[in-house]
Amino acid sequence: MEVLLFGIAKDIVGKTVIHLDEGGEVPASVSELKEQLISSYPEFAKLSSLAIAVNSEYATDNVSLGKGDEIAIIPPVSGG
Amino acid sequence: MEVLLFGIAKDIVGKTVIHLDEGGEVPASVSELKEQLISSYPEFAKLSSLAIAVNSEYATDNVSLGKGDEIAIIPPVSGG
Amino acid sequence: MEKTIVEIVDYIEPDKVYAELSHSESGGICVFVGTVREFTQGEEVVSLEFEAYENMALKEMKKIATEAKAKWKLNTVLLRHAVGAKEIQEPVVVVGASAAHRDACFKACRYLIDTLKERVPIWKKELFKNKSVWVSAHP
Amino acid sequence: MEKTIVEIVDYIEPDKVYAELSHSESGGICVFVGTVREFTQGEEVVSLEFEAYENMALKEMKKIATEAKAKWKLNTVLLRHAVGAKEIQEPVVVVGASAAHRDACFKACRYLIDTLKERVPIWKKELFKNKSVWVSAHP
Repeated sequence: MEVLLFGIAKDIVGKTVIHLDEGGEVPASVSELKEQLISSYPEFAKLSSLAIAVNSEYATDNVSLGKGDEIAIIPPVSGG
Repeated sequence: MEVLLFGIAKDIVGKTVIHLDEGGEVPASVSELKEQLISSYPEFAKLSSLAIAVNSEYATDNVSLGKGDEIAIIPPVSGG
Repeated sequence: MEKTIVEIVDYIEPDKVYAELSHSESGGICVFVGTVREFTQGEEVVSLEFEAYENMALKEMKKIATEAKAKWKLNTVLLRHAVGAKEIQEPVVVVGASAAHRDACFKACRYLIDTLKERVPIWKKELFKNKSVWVSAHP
Repeated sequence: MEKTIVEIVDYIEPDKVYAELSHSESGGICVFVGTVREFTQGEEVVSLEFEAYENMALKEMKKIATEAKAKWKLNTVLLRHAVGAKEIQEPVVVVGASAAHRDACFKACRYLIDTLKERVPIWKKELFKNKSVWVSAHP
């Protein structure tokens, strides 16, 4: 399971993609993914907000994650 | 004393300037000018508004008119 | 350095406005362009004709720019109106402002066009197929 | 005929926007251009860098255009954001709308930029002389 990283999320993790299945537990939902991220990278807890996109749509905490999904971490946006 | 005419005022009077001193009474104030206009051209009374500019500034009814003033009739504006 | 542009012209060129309003200390530029619309209350407008009391119109436009700069912190302000015959879809007026923050430039831009329409001595004649009308002249 | 333009580009060209938004049934066009400002809270910004999650950003921009068209009667709607490195005074975003009446195009234009800033996954990094900051990342 790949998770795309943008903006400060990329700096926190130090890469542009996380491969979650490489020897780790695969999160079943958005909330599990967030917990896992914060436990691996505590810096995520310090952001103004932390959103997850599933298949390029904002996803609420209860959304389940599947193998084929395009998952992305959306740190606070600042376009415009 | 010349009075400049624009927009519908020009159509009502049929010219672009009125020469008020040619054999007529010269109005001493904006309100006198308005009365004189409406009595000579009753169509002015039917407009949504009738303003007078003295030296290219909107003038209230009590403003006096002098010989050297640039006077203009300002029918309802509709720029933009 | 603050800049104010106030003009009456024969033709509006909307494409030059961005460069005129651009400013290094501005984060936002808001521009409004008024154009000739094809339908007015169901009747087909063939063309428009604008007439200005130019001296006074320029004076009022400068006052409006000054008022806007007193109300909001603006870096650039522009009011430009066209006169003469205009066809459908042609631009007839452009106003705009730039400011550090977008709220100021939006509010200023709206103020510029609303106040211009209220006060600036410019008159619009709508030409229909069988008649012509000075807009807003009668209640 | 109604038109919607949604794009992510390397460079914004504000001068082409008027032709894109112009519409025979529109009486007004409102455009907002966001540019790189020289001073941010007293510190000197050297340049900016914008990054987008492009798929999702385009999807969100389309949704925002659709929402605006549901809220107001619009003839044309445009949202365009730039990515990559930007210098001071460079345009980074342009949004705009045209409508029969000015109230709709002003309100729509404001909605487009406000909502874009809230929701569209684009990130801005401010580069100062001695540091760089992802804008809004931290409280």
